[in-house]
Amino acid sequence: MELHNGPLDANEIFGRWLDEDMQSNYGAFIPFVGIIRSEDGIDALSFDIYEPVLKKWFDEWQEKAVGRGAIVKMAHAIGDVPVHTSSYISAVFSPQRRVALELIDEFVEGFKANAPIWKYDVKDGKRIYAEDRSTPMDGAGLLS
Amino acid sequence: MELHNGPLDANEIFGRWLDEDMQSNYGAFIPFVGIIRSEDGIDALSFDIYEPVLKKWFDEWQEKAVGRGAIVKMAHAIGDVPVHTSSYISAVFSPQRRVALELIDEFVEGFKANAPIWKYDVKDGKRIYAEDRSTPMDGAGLLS
Amino acid sequence: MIRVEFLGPIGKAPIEMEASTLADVSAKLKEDTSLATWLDKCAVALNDTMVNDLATVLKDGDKVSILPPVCGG
Amino acid sequence: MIRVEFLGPIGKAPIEMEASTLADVSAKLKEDTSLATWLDKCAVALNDTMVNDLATVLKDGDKVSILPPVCGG
Repeated sequence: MELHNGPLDANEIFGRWLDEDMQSNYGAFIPFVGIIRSEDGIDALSFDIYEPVLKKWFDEWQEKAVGRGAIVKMAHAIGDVPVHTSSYISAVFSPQRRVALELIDEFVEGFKANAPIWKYDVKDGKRIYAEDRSTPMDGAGLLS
Repeated sequence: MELHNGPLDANEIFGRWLDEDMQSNYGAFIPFVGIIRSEDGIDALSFDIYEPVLKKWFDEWQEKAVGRGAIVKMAHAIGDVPVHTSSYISAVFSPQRRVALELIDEFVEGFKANAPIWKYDVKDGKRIYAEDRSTPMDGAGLLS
Repeated sequence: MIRVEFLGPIGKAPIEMEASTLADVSAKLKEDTSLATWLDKCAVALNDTMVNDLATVLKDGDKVSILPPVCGG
Repeated sequence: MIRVEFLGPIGKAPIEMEASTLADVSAKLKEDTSLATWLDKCAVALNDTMVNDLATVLKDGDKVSILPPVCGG
């Protein structure tokens, strides 16, 4: 798992991850590259991350993946990410095609629901919490 | 759709495809990279392709993808591909995460079942049809 | 005359024949013992479009391709 | 004393309090009107591990994190 200030260099990350595990005898490598769309007049999205909980979340996923003979990788941007650049890349290496396709889906959806990352629209220099697109994490409401 | 003699340069293809559509306002880019596993003592896999039917197959998929607001891309190797190198890359660009994840799964599985490509194990310089891993195409048996 | 091509691992040279439908092609290919293990597993394309109907009418110069089981990727 | 941190968009400075369980923390935070719209949507971590039980016992120096709705990617 790696965090970068500002947009991700998708080419560099793809090439490095492939180099790391091209010789590890996996049969399928599936990266998911998230790109900031231009919509609603935004200039960028911006992200806060709580790294200690994210790291634990990721380590649990890595354990799940290894239990299925696979591995996962993840990179995310911190701070502002302009439209048409990349904020998020996750990936799966697996011996089998089916495991790889199922795992990338579960990993990306699990990430959306429970990775401790907060998103803001950047418009006219202002940073506005993307509340309507955000999801309460598992266990939300405990203290209410 | 592109065909290459011998193993694919996954970095070059990933970077080029990303350049082509990074500015097209898609939110998700998912490549599937197929890598030759070392197993059963093979040195390489080898592929025959019937390009005219593959092209039609691909064009029909492109139409389906466009109907869902997405696009697909595909590269495949012809001839020998040594273990731990890449033979096949397909990819989806889509505005939405869900469409991208579902489409890459359908596209890769559809490819496995109906792309006119024949696979051979390369062992001790011999090319042996991978009959037990091959699937009759839709409509097989028409002339029997 | 139409031309029949055998793709991939079948490893058989193309043949030409008179045939007015795919059913005629089927009848002629069934006489060829070297194809006995292939025909029930093979799909068929007519001029590079996949076809599913034995009644398909053929015309002079048509190309019929015989496609054995596939495994790309 | 334990420390309570408010993450992401809540935008509230950390506070310290006496509390022997998470139920105590809940009771104290409910008195803070600036958190009224947040508590029912927020999850909780104790020393960076997610927790789900109000009876969880706290000890001196513990860190309780309040995590609002997320949207990575």
